[in-house]
Amino acid sequence: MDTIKTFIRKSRIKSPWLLHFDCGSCNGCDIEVLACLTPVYDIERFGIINVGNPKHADLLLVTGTVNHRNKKVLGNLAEQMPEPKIVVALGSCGLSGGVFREAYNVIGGVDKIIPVDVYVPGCPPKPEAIIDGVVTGLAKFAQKKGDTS
Amino acid sequence: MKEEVISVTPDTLGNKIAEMKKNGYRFVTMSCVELDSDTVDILYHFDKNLELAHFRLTIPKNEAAPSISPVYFAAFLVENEIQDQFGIRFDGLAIDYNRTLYLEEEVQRAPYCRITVSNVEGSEGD
Amino acid sequence: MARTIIPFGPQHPVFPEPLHLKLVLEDEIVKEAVPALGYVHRGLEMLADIRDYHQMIQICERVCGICSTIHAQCYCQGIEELMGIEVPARAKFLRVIWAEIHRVQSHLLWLGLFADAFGFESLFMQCWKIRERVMDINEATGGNRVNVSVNIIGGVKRDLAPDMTRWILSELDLVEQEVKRLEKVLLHDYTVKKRTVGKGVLTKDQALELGAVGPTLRGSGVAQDIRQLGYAAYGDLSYTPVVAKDGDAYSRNRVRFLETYQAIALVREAISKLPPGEISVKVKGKPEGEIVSRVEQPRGELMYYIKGNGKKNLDRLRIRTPTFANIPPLLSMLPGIELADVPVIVLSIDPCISCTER
Amino acid sequence: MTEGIIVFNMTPNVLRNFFSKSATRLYPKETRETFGNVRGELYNKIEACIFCRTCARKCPSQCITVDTKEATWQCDPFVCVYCGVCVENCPKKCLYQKNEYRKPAIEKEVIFMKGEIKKEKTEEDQQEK
Repeated sequence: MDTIKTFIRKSRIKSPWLLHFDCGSCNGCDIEVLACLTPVYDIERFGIINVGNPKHADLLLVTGTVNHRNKKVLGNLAEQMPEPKIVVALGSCGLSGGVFREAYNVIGGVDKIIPVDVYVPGCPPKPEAIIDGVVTGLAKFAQKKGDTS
Repeated sequence: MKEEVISVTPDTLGNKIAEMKKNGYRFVTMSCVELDSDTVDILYHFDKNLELAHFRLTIPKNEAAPSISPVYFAAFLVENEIQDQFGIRFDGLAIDYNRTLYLEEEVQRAPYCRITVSNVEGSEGD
Repeated sequence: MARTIIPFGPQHPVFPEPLHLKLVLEDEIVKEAVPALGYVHRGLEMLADIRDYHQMIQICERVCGICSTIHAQCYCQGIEELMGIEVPARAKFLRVIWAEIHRVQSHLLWLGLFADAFGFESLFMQCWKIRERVMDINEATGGNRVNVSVNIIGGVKRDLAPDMTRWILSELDLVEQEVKRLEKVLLHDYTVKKRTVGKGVLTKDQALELGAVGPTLRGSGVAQDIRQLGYAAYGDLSYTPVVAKDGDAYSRNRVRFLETYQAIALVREAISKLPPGEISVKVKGKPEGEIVSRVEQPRGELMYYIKGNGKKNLDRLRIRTPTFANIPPLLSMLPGIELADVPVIVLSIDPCISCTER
Repeated sequence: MTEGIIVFNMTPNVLRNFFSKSATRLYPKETRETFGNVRGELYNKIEACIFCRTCARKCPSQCITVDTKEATWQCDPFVCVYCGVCVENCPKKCLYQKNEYRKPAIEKEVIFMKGEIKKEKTEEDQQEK
C-alpha cells in the first residue's frame, strides 16, 4: 500500500493538473494562460494538463479581480480541490485589483478570499512568467506534500 | 453631439419608438446620465445605415420610466443595467432581473448615483 | 415532457470566461435561454470620477484584453472630437495599423476557440500557433503582447521605423500563408460544415431588429461596418465589408475567416501609404460637451458615449460593447437547437464577457 | 468542390508540422531575447529623482507613493500595470522600465527607495507648484 501512496504522491508533484478560473479579468491574462497551453509555449511538456473539473486539479490559476458575485464561485472551486493545493494569482488584477481596485464592484485581489501561494505580476504576465509562476508553485507544492504525508 | 437630439417625454416615447421601428432603425443602446440630485437623462441611440439618431428623456429619479423592451427586445439588457446602476425602475421589462443583473441582492445603493436622495427607492439601505 | 433547467457555466471548459446561461431543456432541445451576468462586472465606467481623462485611456484599454488598442482608439477619438483636436495623418494611419493587427490576432484566437468548441483540437492548436507571430508583432511594436497602449489623446505614442514596417510585412506574409493553408479546413471541411451549417440561424430581419453588430450582423447578409464611416484613415483605404448570407454559425465563421485576409491587406495598404510627419499634437484644455464615438472592433460596433463638463474628470463615460449588443440575438438563436450545439452557437457570436460587463 | 464530402483537410497541415521544426519555445532551457522596447519592471534612479510627485499623480492605477519631505519613493509592483505613463511624464527621466518582467513571488513586497532632497528646484518643479 505504501508504494502506491508514494507513487501517487510523486506523480502529483511530477505531473500537476491545472484548473484555470477567470474571476473578473479583462481576458488579457486569460488568453495568455491559453497561449501557454498551445504549441508555442506548450506547458503540457511538463506534464501539466488543463482540466475542467476542480476535483481533479492540484493547481488553481486565478486571473482577474474578485467581485461580489464571483467570490462565491472562487471559494467554491478552491474548496472542491483536494489538499494540498496551490493557488497561483496572475496579473495585477489578480494580485491586488490593479487598475480597477478602486471601482465600486471590486473587492480586490484573490488573496482577500482564498490564500494565495504564488503571485505573478504583469499586466498581463507573459507566458514565460506564467510558466515561471507555475514552476515556483510546484516547488511549494512539493514542500506542502512533504508536510502532509 | 453632432447629430440632433430629439427631446421626448414619457408619454410620447412609446409612439416615437414605434415610429423608429417602423422606419427600420436598429437599436444601438441607451445611456443614462445623472443630471442633478433629482433628475436623470436617458438617451436612446438608434442607427440606420450608419446614421445615428438620438432621443433624450429627462425624468425624475423616483419615477418609473416606460420600458421599450416590448418593442425593441434588445433593450432589456441595457434597461436592466440602468436599473442596477441608477436605481431607475422600468415598467414592463421583457426580462426583469430586479436589480440583480450585475449586483448582488444585498446591494441596496445605486452605485452610479453620486448625489443620493433619500426618497429614491432602495437608497435607504445605504 | 418534463422541463429540465441546466446551468451552463460560469466555470465551463469551453469558455475561458465566466458566462452563465440558464438553459431550459425539453429532452435534448433548448427551449429557452436566460443569461446571468455579473461575474466579471467591475464598474469601471465609474472610475471616470476619480481618474482624469488622460488616465482613463489606460483603463479603457483594459476593458478587454483582446481588442485593447481599439477601445483606447475609440475613447481617444471621442475626446479629440470633443476638444476639436486634429490628429496628424501619420498617427491616423498608425492607429489603423495597430487596430488591424489586433483584428488579425482576435480573429485567429476566435477561429481557434471555435474549432475547440466542436472538438477540432488540432485546428485550435494550429490557429493559436499562427497567432503567436501576430503577438510578437504587438510586443515588438508596442512593448506588450496584449495592452500595446500606443494611443494617446492627440495621436499615438510610438512610431514605426521603416525597418520595423518591413519586418511587420514579412511576418504578416508568413501569417497569411499559414492562414491560407487553413482555408480548406475552416471553410470546406466536412467536420466543420457538419457542426456549423444551419446551426443557430439568425435571419437578416431578426439581426436588424435585435440590434446585432459586427460579424454576427454581416453573417446575416447586412453589409454594415463602422469602418465605412471612414474614421481614422479608413477613408483613404480601399475597404468593403465581408458579407455572408445564410446567417448560421458557418456564415459567421466565414465572415471572420475572410476578414483575417482583409485585415492583413489593410495593414499592407496602410503601411504603403504611411505619410511622413508628426505622430501626435499637444493637448490643451479640457473636454466639454457630449459625443458618441464609434469604431469597429473585431466583434462589431463599439460605442462610447462621453460627456465632459470642462473639468479634468469626465461627467459620464458609457461603453456599449459589441457582445452586449450580440446577446439578444444569441438568445433568439438558442431555442430549438440541441444541447450539444450550445457551445458552438454561443461561441459563434464571439462572446467577450469582460467587454459586456465592464 | 462544395458538394462532395471533403475530409482530412487538416492532414497536410499536420504532416507539415510533423516534419518541420518544432514551434515550441523551450522556455526554461532557452530564453528568447526580448524585444528592445518591452515595458517591463519599473525602476527609479533615485539619485536623479527630485520627488516632484508627477509619476504618482499621472499613474492610472495609483501604485506610486512619493513623500516629498522624507525623500522616499515607493512603488507597489503588484498594483502596477506597466503602462509606462510615469516613465513618459518623468521630468528628470530618472524612471525607466526594464525589458523583463518581475519574477513571480511568494510574498507580496513593495519597492522602497530613499533618496536625498535636492537643494535647487528645477523649472518643471516650479511649474507644477
